[in-house]
Amino acid sequence: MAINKIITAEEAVAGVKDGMTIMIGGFLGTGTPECIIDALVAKGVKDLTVIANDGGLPVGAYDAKTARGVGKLLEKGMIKHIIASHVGMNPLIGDGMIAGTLECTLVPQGTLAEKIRAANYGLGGVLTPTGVSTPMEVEKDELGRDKQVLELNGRKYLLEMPLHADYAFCRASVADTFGNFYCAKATKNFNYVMAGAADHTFIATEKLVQVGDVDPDIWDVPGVVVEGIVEGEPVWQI
Amino acid sequence: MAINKIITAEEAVAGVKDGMTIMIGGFLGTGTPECIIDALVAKGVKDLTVIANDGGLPVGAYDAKTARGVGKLLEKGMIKHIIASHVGMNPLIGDGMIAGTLECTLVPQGTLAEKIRAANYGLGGVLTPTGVSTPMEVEKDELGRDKQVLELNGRKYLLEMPLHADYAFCRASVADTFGNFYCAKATKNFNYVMAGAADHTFIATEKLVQVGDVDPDIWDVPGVVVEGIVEGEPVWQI
Amino acid sequence: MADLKERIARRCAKEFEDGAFVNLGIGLPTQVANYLPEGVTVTLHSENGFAGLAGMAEKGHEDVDIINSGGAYVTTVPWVKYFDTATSFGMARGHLDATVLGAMEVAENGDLANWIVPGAKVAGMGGAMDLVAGAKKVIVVTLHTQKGAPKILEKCTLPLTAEKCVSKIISEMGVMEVTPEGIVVTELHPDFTKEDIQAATGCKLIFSPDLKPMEEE
Amino acid sequence: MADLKERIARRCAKEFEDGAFVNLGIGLPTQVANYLPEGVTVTLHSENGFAGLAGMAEKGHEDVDIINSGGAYVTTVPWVKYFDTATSFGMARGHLDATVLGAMEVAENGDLANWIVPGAKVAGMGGAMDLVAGAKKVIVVTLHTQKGAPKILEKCTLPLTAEKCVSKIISEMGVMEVTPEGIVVTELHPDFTKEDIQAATGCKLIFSPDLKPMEEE
Repeated sequence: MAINKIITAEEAVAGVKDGMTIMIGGFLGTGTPECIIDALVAKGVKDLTVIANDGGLPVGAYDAKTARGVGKLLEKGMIKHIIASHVGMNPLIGDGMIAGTLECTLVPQGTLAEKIRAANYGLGGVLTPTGVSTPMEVEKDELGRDKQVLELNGRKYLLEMPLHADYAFCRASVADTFGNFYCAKATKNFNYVMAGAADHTFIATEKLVQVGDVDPDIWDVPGVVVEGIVEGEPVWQI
Repeated sequence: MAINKIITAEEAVAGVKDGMTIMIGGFLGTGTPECIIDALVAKGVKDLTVIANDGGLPVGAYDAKTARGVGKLLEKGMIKHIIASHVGMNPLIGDGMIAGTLECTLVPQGTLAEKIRAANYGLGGVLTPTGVSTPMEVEKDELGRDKQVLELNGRKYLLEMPLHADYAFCRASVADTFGNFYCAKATKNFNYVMAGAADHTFIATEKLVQVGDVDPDIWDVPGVVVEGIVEGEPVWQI
Repeated sequence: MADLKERIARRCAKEFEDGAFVNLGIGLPTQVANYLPEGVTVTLHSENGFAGLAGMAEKGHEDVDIINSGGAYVTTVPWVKYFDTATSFGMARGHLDATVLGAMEVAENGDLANWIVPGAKVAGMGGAMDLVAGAKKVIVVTLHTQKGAPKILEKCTLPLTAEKCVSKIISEMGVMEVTPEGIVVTELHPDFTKEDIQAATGCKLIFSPDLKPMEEE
Repeated sequence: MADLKERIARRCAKEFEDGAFVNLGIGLPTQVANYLPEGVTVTLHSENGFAGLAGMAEKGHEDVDIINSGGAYVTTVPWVKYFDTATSFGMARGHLDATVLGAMEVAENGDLANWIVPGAKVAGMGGAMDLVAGAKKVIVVTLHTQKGAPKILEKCTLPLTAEKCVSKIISEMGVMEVTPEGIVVTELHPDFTKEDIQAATGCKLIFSPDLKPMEEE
């Protein structure tokens, strides 16, 4: 019965190699699977391309004693290229760009979500009004490709192509042993579109239940996209 | 406080005029807001364009004593054009097409959902591999437009444009007075993408709760897209 | 005939790994679920709204909120996940390990026609076009011929459901894989000779050097 | 200065109908929520994940799962709906009645620049580009000038956030609407003359025949 997918955080990151592309859920650290990030830091891979909303938080932000989320990977210099919508809250990104050690591709937040969803859901791309007549229209995309602009029904749209990763790491508030899960309140953010948008999706969950123990309509993300589940993701302490 | 949106079924259909385009949630009747359909039949508009997964069910299907869902509108001859993915379960559609009284545009089920979602979510269209090299590629779309085929990264995709309606009628299992709602089990189908894809969205709900009475994470669809809520949608009897 | 169909369903049931996510079309494909080997758990996709189809609901114990894509009342497994149509076809295009379905015609390049006969009353493609355009593996299960006429052809004559999508064909005569070189017979049922299966097929078959007997039980 | 900003926020708060769905940007736009008229309930969009923002969380009573788009701990209204980023920006592009935000520059055709200064450290557009491309009404709230230099111009000099998106500008000097003919002043604050507001503006203003005093209270 392949319906119990419990693994350790070390097992979740075991396949991650130097130079790979990984997606990480969360918004300024809220909703990021910290126990998986910690295992990734302990493993010590480098030259990662990271797809995330932002650079997490540096030490000291909102009085935190440690960096948070993607911020931990930035602190250890594990990232070569970050694809994100907002990088102003973590000065390590600006510093790395100036020093020439870090590449950064900015993507509008809603567009970033749709590009990831397109990869997840087998679509070839989406047309969005966002970014028309802005630098987004003329700048190359995250893979160095030109953007296409289409005019339909008298309105211009950017054609945004799918964004796929080798690994996706997401955070659940509650999951069952099959990997069906949901994220409480404002921790959903990128966790829902990223789960499934990579060759391998692993989640860390605060709470675990057995399959069938709860009303299945509480789940938001289907367990069929989840390869492994790490138990014991801590509640963030402030 | 515009957070109580309870209305009657008659009020929900009051603005529907001859020749309008309406979306109706449901899959072979399961998840269709019957009390709103009944009010629409009572009102008696004609020449409707209906966007739905299918033609509902005719009298007698699965031993039913009445037609179900869109089947009630077909029975009364209220539809001029149906845009659907499957019409084989209700012979009134084939009969109408042969008689020349009913136009039918077929759209693959997954494409239909994405076209409606694009309208709902302000996108200009999506690229799907579905339908490439099939009649879908050469047939005109629901508005008589040619399809565009794009080749990206060596693969062909159809560009599918948004599908919008004047009214969307959806069925909820549980809703709050603001219109946040969810549909139990397999009644979700088209109800989630249609809610918001029209100028006016009305829902009928089996059960109603006050705002704040339940964990908000049970909701799937945001009440901000809902204009009015009809109470007392019956459970289907078999 | 029922025996031949059972043979096809039984053979198809061996195609899945433990944990696979599979859509079974209506009719013969649905029967495949009855013959899954011991130790193989498959999650079945019901495109109208969930992952985790179990079986038909018992008369008198139906849940009116749970139907399959044919509109029949069904039951679900404990790890079921219900979803809306957009998510369901996101799963179909992006995550299904296999789709099993019948065919009117299959071409040697993997083209599939199974949704429309020009001139006949139109039923609509439903979810079939999305399912075959997206799944990692499309398996056609079918009787080898229709009223004596081959269903496996050089080129489809009917409008396509999708091009170059079929990866495997399982009939009562054997198991075939669609390859860039053409259709390769990998298993032949002991009731038939190479000449029999070729005679029943509308395109030139390639016989695998590893040709095996089609496993019966 | 604080008074001028409060004046702008108070005036902007009169823009919404009961039941409106609105996104308020960080800074001055956030203050608008404090001055909503009696009887007007507005649902505030927090683009990181919900509709139904209330206010800042009290120290010691934070819910670590509820932040706003600036990362601060906040509270929510009883009719809150939490959602993921794809849904959140579906709401932004498809359903927001209004987005209120600041500006570095606004052009007379409604072009908006508010996200990047070439050469300066890059913060990223976050959700701003989606919010202005999608909302039915984009309201810019801003001090009329920046260090004495006009912010309302014939043409933006900075890279755009979106073209032709701004519908209304509210400053300490007045209320302006962006029309196909140009920027029309509809309300002028009693502290300023027509000449004052024109002198502080980088493009030719049109004064409405119905020009009213900007309401203070």
